Amino acid sequence: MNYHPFIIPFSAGAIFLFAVVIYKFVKWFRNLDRKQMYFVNKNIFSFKTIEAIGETFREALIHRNIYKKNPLLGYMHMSLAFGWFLLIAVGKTESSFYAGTFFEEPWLAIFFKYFAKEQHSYFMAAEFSFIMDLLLLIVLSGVALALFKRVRSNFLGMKKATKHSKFDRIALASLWWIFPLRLLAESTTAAVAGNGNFLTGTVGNWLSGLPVEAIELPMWWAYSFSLCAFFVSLPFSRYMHIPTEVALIFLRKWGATAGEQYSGMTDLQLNSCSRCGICIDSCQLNFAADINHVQSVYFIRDTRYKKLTDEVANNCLMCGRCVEACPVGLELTVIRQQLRNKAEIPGKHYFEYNKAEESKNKTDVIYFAGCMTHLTPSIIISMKKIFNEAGERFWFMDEDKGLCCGRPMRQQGFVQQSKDLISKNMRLIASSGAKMMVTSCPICYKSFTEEYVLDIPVMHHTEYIKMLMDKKRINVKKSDLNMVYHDPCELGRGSGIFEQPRDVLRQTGNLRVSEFEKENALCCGGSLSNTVIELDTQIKIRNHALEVLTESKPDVLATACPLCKKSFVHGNKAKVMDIAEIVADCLNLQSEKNEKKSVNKKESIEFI
Amino acid sequence: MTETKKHFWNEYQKEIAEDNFFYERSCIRQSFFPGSETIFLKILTDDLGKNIIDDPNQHTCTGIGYHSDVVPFDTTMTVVGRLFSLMKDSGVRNYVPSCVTSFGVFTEVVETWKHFPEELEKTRDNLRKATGREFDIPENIAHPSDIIYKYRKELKEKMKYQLVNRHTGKPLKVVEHIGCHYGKIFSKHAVGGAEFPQVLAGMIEEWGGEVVDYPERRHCCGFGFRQYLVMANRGYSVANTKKKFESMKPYKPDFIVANCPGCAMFMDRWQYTIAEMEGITYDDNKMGIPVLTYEEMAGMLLGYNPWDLGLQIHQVQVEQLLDKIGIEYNPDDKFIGKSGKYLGEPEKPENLVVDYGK
Amino acid sequence: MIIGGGPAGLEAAYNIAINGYKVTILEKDNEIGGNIKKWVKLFPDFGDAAEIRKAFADKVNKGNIEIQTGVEISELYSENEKWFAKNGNNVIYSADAALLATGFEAFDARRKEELGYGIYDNVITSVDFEEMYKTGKILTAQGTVPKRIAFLNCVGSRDEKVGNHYCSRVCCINAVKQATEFKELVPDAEAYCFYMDMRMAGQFYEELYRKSQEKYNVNYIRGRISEAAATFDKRIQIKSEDTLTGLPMKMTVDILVLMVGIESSASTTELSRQNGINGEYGFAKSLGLYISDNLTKKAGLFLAGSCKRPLTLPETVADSRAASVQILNYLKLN
Amino acid sequence: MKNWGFKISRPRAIDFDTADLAEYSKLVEKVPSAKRCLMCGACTATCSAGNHTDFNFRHSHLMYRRGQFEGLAEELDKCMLCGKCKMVCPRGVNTRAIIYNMRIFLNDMNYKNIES
Repeated sequence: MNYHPFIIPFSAGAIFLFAVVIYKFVKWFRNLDRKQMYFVNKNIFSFKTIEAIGETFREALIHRNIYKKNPLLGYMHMSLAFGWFLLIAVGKTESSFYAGTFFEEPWLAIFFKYFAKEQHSYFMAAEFSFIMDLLLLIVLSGVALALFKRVRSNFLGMKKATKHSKFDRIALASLWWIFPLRLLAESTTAAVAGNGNFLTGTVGNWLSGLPVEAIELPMWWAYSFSLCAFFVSLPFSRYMHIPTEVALIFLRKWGATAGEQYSGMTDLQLNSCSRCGICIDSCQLNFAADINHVQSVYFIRDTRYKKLTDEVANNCLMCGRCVEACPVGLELTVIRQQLRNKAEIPGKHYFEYNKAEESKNKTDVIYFAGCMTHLTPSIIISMKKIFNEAGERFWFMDEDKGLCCGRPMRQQGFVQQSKDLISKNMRLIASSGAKMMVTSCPICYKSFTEEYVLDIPVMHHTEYIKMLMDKKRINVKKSDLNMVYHDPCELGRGSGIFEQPRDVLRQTGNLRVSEFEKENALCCGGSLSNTVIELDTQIKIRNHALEVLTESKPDVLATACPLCKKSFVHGNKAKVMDIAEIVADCLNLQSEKNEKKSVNKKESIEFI
Repeated sequence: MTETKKHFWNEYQKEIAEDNFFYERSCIRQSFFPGSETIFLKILTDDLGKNIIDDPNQHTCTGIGYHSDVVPFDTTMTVVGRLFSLMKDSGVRNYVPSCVTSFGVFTEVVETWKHFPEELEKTRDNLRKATGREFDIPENIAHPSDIIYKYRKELKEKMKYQLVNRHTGKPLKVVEHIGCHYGKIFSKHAVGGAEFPQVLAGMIEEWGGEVVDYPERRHCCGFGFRQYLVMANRGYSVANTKKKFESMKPYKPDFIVANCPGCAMFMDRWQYTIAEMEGITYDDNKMGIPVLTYEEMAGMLLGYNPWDLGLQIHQVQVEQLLDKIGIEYNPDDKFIGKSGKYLGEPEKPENLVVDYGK
Repeated sequence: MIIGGGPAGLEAAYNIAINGYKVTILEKDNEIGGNIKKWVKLFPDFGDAAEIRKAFADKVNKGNIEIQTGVEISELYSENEKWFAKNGNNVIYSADAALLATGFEAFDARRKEELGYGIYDNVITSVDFEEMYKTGKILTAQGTVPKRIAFLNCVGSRDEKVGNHYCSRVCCINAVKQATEFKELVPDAEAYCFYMDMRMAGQFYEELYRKSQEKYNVNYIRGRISEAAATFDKRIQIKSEDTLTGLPMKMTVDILVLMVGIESSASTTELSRQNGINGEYGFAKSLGLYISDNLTKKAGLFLAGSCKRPLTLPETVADSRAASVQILNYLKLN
Repeated sequence: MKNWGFKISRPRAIDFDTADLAEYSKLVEKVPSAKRCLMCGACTATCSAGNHTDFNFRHSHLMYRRGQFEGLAEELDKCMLCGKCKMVCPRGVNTRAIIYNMRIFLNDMNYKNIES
């Protein structure tokens, strides 16, 4: 039997690792909620599983997403992950050929060079030797890059590197040692045995001046110990993401998503974060306001280690930029929402308003301006003008300042209270008999579309205006204004409405492009979700966004959210208009034409 | 006392007649503090040799009814007119109402007549029609406490005791409380004004005691007619008394002296109420702080028998105070009435410690 | 001839003298400087009062300015277009023109008896506060470091009871300044400011007010303290309404500072009365508010500074310069 | 105990000597801009909830500052956190964060009360 005591640390570490990982997986899977379990059961034996395997290869081994964002960073991850995977896979194949059976000692592949010191002739021995050296070199190049990244993070295009926990550092140090030690161990063995390929052989030659017989075994011990250290620290460090991410890919393929409550899916996501820190770079709090201890990576880490503070949980704009940036595709804002849940605060006295809960107005379209829109009355006036022009029979539901849509409560974690508001509003909506609902506030829009159960379509006014224009119910004349459009977070990234507002603007003026567009759009800083930052910080974020958006010196900075409008107006750097206002200004008024016609008629009468 | 303090109350001096008084008794004092008025008359006649008339035909001034909003002002003026007519009959011209509220009513009515002479004529008419009587406005209206204050030095010479703790030799700490209707209606009619009333403080300091100047010194005792008369408001009445006691507590006063029937009575009886309701007393031995009227204080120091002064009728027992000053008394006589018969002993409260001396 | 050696008098003296006229300053105190003498730092920029006083003194240290200190003028009158001022010892000073720059006096807080000034040792005025601040320490009468201090605005101003309907204009900002100074000295203590309105109408006033809240944690309570009384441990119990909660309130403080208002000085009242230019509240009355604010109905008698009405230091100095021009014109034309 | 037919009224006055003013310091640590509040009431005037109820943010905030917590949690229950108040504040006070944190702290206090 190929045995030497130095395999014990490795084997013990590996057994420990498997035990812990299995224990955790079982726990998390058992904690999946009903909806998630439903999807697992439904899709586990479907084609989706095959897809998941493919995605595992693409994402977990090749890291295609990181590649797309940053090729050098992608290569670093790929060389480490895929390189190591191949080292194991090819090594296992080689050792199986060597042993002549697939069921050789499990550690043989790991320490193959030591046990297969003499020249052997098994199938493709020379080729294997070359491939293994090549793979080792690739992995080592990844390690070198990683080391370099630690020292100078911006070399790899990263502005901020993540701060690490204790386990992270142990795991990281052992990970860095594994491959150099493997190289040294294999090279000393190569020097002793006088073999080795282009890498191990060459390094072996360099080492041959040393007492290689004496240092060979210590090297293999060190290699085994570094593996052991890595395996033992892995489940408690960020490297837990290696096994967890695979599980997450499968779950996600099957259709499971994080729900309203903390569940096993949340745990899986928390553990799938590799703490790469890409989210820090994408976060405006970091690059516009120099706050860099609250980003999603820290939020996820603190939640995972159960030391989440209020500040980290609440200091987030919920703009969703990090969600777009995350290479693992974690549902960061949803998880933050789960952790903000304040079910312990009772809501029995909430909103005992004496307002009628039934509408007396029967109508076709409900217009819900939203609380904030009442502070930007020109949006309301414009919408009324547009409704009238389109001849729409509408009911201004919150004309007398209605109930809030419920989303601001929800974002702060008062879910029960939010539901209370929602049910009151739903009753009111249902009683009006409307066939459609239009809102001017993206926050309300997101709430109506996601949290309400309504049997009528809901439109943000940008969509609605686009529809009216498409159906020629309103006519606009194109102005010569140069405009830049700012995507509100909840409307753009939040609800995927990017094109409708742009279409409308193209018909009413000249739409210019700014640096941060669509998925990549910036937050205006006025977000309600953040209860930690104060006005001075908001102003920094706003001013930065304003700087970017007005770079081309547009005549009008167009947006579609009262909150964004207010933020930018206060910045006093450009004329800020809501799309509704722009459209209202550009209307070819039917009523005016009618007036002219009637005037003509009068004249003709007089003529007669 | 700082110079400024002296400076202030000196601005408020009032004229107090020297002799020939018409005494008007209080409606409620004779039952609350049965010895007080008698002792006042005694002090004036026996100790000071003054002429004071105690007319048996006198009656209420309507103060309680007036301040409880059940007697209209016209009625009050007419009733006051009748009292003045009694004085006219007796031939003296200096009016001395025993009760602070009466004092307030008289000063208010006289002040009204001064500004609205037609009201005076109307009142004269009304009284004439109702009783056929005529009246004169008194030359001087003074509260009995003013008179005692005026003669405090003369009285001191006759006093057997001083307001000094005989065990420690230190002055007794005395809380003085002026009835609101004494100085707060017209501060110019109060000795020392409303902020630093001197009438009781002058007696205390002259007689060897030390006045306690505590933050809530000027706060109402809580009597406030409308408040205590209606049960629903009574909690508010006690709350005021409680506030005063909480404020004076750190000074550890030896006793309280008041010149108003309601104040003396409420500060004495509400101590019992607070003790029974909340278990709180404001002294160290759960016996409460004794409350005296100024006549009782003067009579006590002049050497009158405490039981003749009616001190046994108080809720908070006064023996602790008598012992401090060194006043002799016979505990066995405490509940022996004027007729010599044993009157029986009051029921003991649960929380407030009373010691009937047996 | 300038009556009053405060900022108004000194500034005018300099401006008139530099134009070649001989100036006599008659100051009742033994030192010139007027009310600035009592102050350590000035609002709103914490300027050094001593330095500013020195700057004024340097300005009038000129050949043709004669400074008479310790001279209290009891009579001011004109005869044959000449002005005469007589002091208590019947010494007479004469000149072609006279400038009344007799300034203000701080309200005597003892007149608000219920606030306990002069009765309780720990009730002090804003002037006393400055006096104490000169020592570099703010201590209670017992010599302890205060844990809680209260400032009360509008003592002697906007008060019908003392006959002053007007706003003294400087007390609000002075309270902000003193509260800030106090918190700098005793950062752990609580500071409360009681106000009827916060009148922050000067440049940088609002900013200082804001800073006192934000940086120094000074609390502002809208309500007027109506009663102060000493407690057993010689602290001061105050009562007010917390008008913004609609509830009465009481608290015990270690020191109560009364922000005393500006009143016409005795000289202002007396000298303007003699010349028939007595205005409201004992202040001197100018001919007109807009274009003849430094003139009086008597030819050759001029007014400068806070003898007319409560003014801040910069306003006084500006007004004094305006008066100088009027006087120079008068001297030239006559 | 006897039935007196009445109870001693509690004083309506805020007593700064006994009031719990420390809670507000905790709040101010979370929301430093709270110190800047001038009590102008713009927040209350624009309040969506105030349109339907007697909710008065300015008053609630001040009561919290004064350590008067009784009934305050129920009062805050009327707020919908819509954030309009924050938009109109002339002193840049993060009013919404004040409400949010008051709610949390009041709830914590409640728990403490239940435990003790």
